[in-house]
Amino acid sequence: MTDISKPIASGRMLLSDEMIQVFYRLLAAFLICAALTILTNSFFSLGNILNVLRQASLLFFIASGLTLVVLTGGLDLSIGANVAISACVAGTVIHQTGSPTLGVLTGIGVGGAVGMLNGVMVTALRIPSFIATYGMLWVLHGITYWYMGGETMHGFPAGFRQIGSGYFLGLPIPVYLLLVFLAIGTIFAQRTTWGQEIYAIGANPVAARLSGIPVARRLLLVYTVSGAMAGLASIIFLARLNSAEADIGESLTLPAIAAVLIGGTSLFGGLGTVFGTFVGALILTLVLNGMNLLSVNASWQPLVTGVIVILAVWLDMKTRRRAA
Amino acid sequence: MTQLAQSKAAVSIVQAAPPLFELRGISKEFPGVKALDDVSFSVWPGEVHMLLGENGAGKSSLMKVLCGAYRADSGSFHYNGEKVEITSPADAQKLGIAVIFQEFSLVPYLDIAQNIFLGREPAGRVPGTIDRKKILADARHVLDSIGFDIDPTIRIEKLGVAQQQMVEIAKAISQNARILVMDEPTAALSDRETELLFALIARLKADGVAIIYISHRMAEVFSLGDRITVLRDGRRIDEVQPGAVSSDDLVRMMVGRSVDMSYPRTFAQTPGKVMLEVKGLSSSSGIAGIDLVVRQGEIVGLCGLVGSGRTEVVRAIFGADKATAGQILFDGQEKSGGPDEAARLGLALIPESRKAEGLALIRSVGDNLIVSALRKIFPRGFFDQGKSRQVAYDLIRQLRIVTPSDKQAVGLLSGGNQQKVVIGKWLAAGAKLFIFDEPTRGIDVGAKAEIFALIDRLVADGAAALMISSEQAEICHVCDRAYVMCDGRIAGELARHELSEENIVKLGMHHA
Amino acid sequence: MREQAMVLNTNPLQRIPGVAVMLVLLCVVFSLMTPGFLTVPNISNVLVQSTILLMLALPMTLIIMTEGLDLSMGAVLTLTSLIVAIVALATGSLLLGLLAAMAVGILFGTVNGWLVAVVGIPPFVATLGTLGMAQGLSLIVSDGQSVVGMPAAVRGVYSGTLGGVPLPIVLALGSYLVFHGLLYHTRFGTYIFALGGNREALKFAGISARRLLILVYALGGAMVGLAGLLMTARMNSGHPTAGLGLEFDAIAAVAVGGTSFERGNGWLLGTLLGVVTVGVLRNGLNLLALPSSIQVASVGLLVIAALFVDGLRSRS
Amino acid sequence: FADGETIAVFTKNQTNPYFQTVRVGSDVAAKAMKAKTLHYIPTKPDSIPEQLSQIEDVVVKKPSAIVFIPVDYKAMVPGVEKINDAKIPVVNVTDRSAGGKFVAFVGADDYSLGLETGRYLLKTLGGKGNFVIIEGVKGSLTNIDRVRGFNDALKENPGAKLLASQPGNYQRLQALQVMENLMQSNTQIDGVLAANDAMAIGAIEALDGANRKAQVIGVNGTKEAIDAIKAGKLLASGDYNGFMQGCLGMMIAIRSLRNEPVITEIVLKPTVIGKENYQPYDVPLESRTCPSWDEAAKLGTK
Ligand SMILES: Nc1ncnc2c1ncn2[C@@H]1O[C@H](COP(=O)(O)OP(=O)(O)OP(=O)(O)O)[C@@H](O)[C@H]1O
Ligand SMILES: Nc1ncnc2c1ncn2[C@@H]1O[C@H](COP(=O)(O)OP(=O)(O)OP(=O)(O)O)[C@@H](O)[C@H]1O
Ligand SMILES: [Mg+2]
Ligand SMILES: [Mg+2]
Repeated sequence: MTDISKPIASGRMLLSDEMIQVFYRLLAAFLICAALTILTNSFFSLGNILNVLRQASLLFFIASGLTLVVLTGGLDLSIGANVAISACVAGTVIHQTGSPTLGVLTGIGVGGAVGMLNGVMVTALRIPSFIATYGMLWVLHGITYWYMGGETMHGFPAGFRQIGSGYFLGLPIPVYLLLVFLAIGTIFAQRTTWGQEIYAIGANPVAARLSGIPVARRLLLVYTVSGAMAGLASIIFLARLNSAEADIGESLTLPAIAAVLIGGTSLFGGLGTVFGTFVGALILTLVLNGMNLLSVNASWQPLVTGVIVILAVWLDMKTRRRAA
Repeated sequence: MTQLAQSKAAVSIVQAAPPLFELRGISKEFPGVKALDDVSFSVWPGEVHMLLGENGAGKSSLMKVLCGAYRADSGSFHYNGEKVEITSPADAQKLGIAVIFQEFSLVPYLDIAQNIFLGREPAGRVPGTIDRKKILADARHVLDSIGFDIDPTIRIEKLGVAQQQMVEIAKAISQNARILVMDEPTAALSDRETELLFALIARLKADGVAIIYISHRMAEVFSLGDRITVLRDGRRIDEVQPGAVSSDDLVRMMVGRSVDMSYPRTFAQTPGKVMLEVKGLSSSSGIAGIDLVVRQGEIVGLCGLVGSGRTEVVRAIFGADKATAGQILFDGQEKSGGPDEAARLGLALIPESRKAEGLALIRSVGDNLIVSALRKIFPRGFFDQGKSRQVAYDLIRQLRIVTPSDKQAVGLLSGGNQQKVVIGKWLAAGAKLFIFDEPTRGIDVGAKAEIFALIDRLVADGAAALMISSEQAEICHVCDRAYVMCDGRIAGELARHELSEENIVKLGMHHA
Repeated sequence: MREQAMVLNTNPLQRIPGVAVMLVLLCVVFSLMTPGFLTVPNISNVLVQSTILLMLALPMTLIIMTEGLDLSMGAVLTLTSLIVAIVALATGSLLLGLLAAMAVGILFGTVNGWLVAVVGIPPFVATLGTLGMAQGLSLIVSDGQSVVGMPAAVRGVYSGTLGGVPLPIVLALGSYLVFHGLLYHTRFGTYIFALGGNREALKFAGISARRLLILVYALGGAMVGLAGLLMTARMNSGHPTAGLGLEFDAIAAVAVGGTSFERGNGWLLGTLLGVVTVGVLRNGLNLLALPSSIQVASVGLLVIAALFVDGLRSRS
Repeated sequence: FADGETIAVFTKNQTNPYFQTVRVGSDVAAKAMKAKTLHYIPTKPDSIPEQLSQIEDVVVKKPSAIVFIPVDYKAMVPGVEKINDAKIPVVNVTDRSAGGKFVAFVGADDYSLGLETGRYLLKTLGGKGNFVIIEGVKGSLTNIDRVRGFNDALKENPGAKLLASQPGNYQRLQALQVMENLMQSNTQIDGVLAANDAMAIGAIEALDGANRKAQVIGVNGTKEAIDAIKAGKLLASGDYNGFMQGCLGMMIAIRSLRNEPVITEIVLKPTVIGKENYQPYDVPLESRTCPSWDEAAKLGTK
């Protein structure tokens, strides 16, 4: 047993677990990059790297909000459906008013409102988040299908589309957005009292409540933020694809969850980082990019992704020292 | 020194036969902590061997090694003089070792009978099935044998803490163990159940069962123990006879210095202004018409039997349970919100169950210490790691929390140190009214004295405290006044001069 | 004096589970609104349609009770269904097809269990990974094509009857009874409660939680193999996307049935009711021919409503 | 004759605009003939078990006739047989079912659609250049034939080089990302053959994003494709003509109920919609009209 007058032990303790985790993940991403550089002659080019970053950014926007939800020990299965409905409503607003600003606000607003509804179900109605958001997923799909009536919406103003496909100083605009939100997310989670409270809630909601944290309000905030991020992602999708359709985000929910998990956030809450999620999104994108560059048969893609998810989390377990 | 000579003689008689079970040179290291350091320990049939030590001294760890839950890094086991291996709980069971754990090992959604015989279910006719009739009959038999009258088909989730502890005991007894380990078995029991347990221990002793008993209660140590082993910092300090030492001696061995256990208090001559006033409070959990007052500078006790609703009262005051009627005035202001409002106003609740309600076990000691104080320390909402660690260091030092680092996950601390962390977080938050629900449950004597000294300091500095304790002696020692509860109502109030165990019991009894 | 446990709900109405309320409500509404609903062929219809889901939901209940989850079930069902089709096509033997499918199902289940219990990967992640693997393998073994030309016996499994009762119902009912016996009357079942409720307790009782967990997931795999046979029989062919997403339906049915996602509190009969409720809802809406978008939303609303009712109950 | 029949229309999903055109076509035809339509669409897009359940439920409800697009042409055969057993007349539309008895089949020839649209692209580019194919959902009937048509069109031109053939699963986003990735490994891409319009538009967005130019073709003739052709972004789209398929399927179903003569097979000839002939397609779906029966009869192949 150690002397209590010196609470700090070895220097290793100073490097936080989270940082070590993220380091391992960056290493994994780097290894994939190295492998692809050797295996293909087109991977290692500025164009392709920007390309990967831009694709990763789409996944990251959805996954970053989700990270907060997962940190509280919850899950949001409705994000994909939320992206779809936000995109469709925002698309209509842009078409009707011609104002991209209004459209952006609408998209984020709709997304945030959906997220808040999720939050209400989880906090006020006390429905487990997995079920509440699964229910929400279908309700949103239903509304979107009805609203779109099987049609798609396309052709948005060129200025608006810059958000998704434009460049600034040689870098795609989504990449700037990615950096901004990465910074905001990291600061929010690590450098604000709200962030600390969110970790505390995830680790033990009962104790958090009895410690004076307004748990319901923080959860509401987290679900709303997650929804708003889905709304933001829907705007980027809209601008990138130049069209809105009812199934726009459908295929994104599981990859987003996978990105969060590969990024080292624990499904039981209380452990993880937003930066880890970014690296998770990057790894997933790299794998898909690599398979395209290598012209891997499409049948193998889900299999490879599955293996990667398991390997990444296994690596996480191996390198995590902290235990309950 | 005749006393000592006598006891030495007694020891040599016992040691004529080989011990029933012996541990030699056990060491066990966890990352950053040497929990056990070359500890040897033995028990003879028919004796109660007390295991004493501060929180975190390694008592539970030693018992977990003994029952195969942990594997020792080095050392050996000897049964009836022969060397044996214990690498899993199953090995220990085969040797006839049963354990009553400090943390319950019961399954909430199985009934009492299924829990008692978990892993040892009587086989039914079809392979794999369970003979339901037999398991119920056997369970009734075991429960009867310990004098616990309850229907064995009730699910554990429906039981209170004391009842769960009794089931835990029944489970250990049912194994017909030769060696029975009890890790703080009375911490959750009321007097009635404690008496039942002691009678049971006497019977087992007569049957030649060897009992290893861990407790922080000095009275038990002397009344039950045949021999005492003291651990400190993972090392075996000494083995002594209860007749040969005083409790001060034991405390000195445990803590390494002397501790004043009379809990001296600077009783406030004139209590200050009213800090908390509760009028006619009822809540959905079954309490009704609670009236109580806590003044500045006071420590007010809340006592009663287990299940009398004390926890429910403080939960309702803190806002953890919704009040259905009545009024709570704090500092003259009406309080109606949840725990967050309570914390903001300056109330603090140190809950009954630290693991479930007090701590985020996977988070670090530092994170847990700071969690209630976030708003106070960082009013602008921006969190600063350096500042937060500084606050945490100060608390760790002030409360003498044994931890390798402020980054250690709090779940890895010993029980007593975890309790200190729960108290510490409210110190950091600068609370004005501290509500303690069994603050010393599972806490060693040294820490207990420290905690009482701390509470005394807090109230002397203008705070106030409301304290629940099942140890009536504690209430009598420490409190200015006490309310006694019975069946969800306040049965009466006792002033300082009326405070005695007798009076508390009298008021707390059920009246027809 | 005999000690009592706390008796929480004195109002008997509050003790009726949400799922039962939902089911009765739906049945009443649909019988009033469509004449076709309360007829023998239609009821049989609903039940037959629910069988595959029930066969997934039963083991899913046990898995959820161990604080686990199996997201790979839908994808593995797709794979086992393809295996039934491919083997039956190649050998002409239904039995061989079933055996091969169960073997593959058990293999996947065991891998899931191994990843969860031995490697220690959270179930959500482990089975998300195997989901991808099973989906990939389905595409690879079938080359993305449907497998057709089943021997006649295959079809009979879905359309045949035993003593007038459709064979799928017989199979599903049999499965339910087996699971019920397993969960409530055997050691294995007792230990499942302990796996979720207090794993330490098992350890101290000298029982290997690892073996048990692997067994639970493997049992799930076996059921998925059996369900694969029904699936193939139903389509009279194998198809590389047929079962995708069914795991979520199964999880929803389990949740609607009142099994809690923490601490091993499971209710098998609730799962049965949950599956039937989902089936009745879909069937009734089809009979009413409501717009499809309403149908899409309805299952979501059902799940939310059932859990809300359960939440109301547990709060009082 | 007795009108007011109820016709159940089965389509694959609510998300792909193509099926909306079929639904509108069938609605327009039914309205003209004073019949009622009921639409059955799986809640999970293209779900086989769900469509099977819907068939089972509908058989209980007994509509007068059914217009049927199987979500999978092989897996749905038992469902069709159930309809047959219930003696409900059924017309097969779009994807030709591998089994079961139908009053008629109405569809388009995916192979020649792929071939003709591909040829159109190659002719525009002078029969040479570097090409990529973006495939739809692997194993789906439409995809197999369209891609075969694309490949044959490429093989007819020795100067054409196929760089890659990757799946976009009929999804815009996937096609966009596949295209982005393919542009990295291929510095010169002259033509893109996408198995549907959504993927074609996705590929165009990718090209625009990278400031690169290539001629892109799609299949389906959806509204957004027409707009893109008008804007000069998309070279051409093979007309799958869902509206017409919906019209014809519904007309045949109702006529067979009324014991009027029907045609048992209509396979619409491929039309490639390009800059020169898009105008007739540039009108809202609802205001289009179905052909008269005489016109329809001329389209018949059997
Ligand atoms: N699994 C573990 N991992 C790391 N450290 C541990 C673990 N279990 C116990 N320890 C540490 O070992 C030491 C001894 O703990 P133990 O639980 O044996 O104390 P104890 O004497 O039972 O204390 P208490 O009276 O508070 O119950 C403590 O410092 C504790 O933090
Ligand atoms: N043995 C019991 N028999 C019947 N009801 C009980 C029992 N134990 C608890 N309860 C119920 O729970 C309520 C109080 O539980 P609890 O044990 O937390 O009370 P407490 O007075 O705080 O006791 P303690 O703090 O010693 O645990 C009682 O009002 C009663 O309804
Ligand atoms: Mg201990
Ligand atoms: Mg209590």
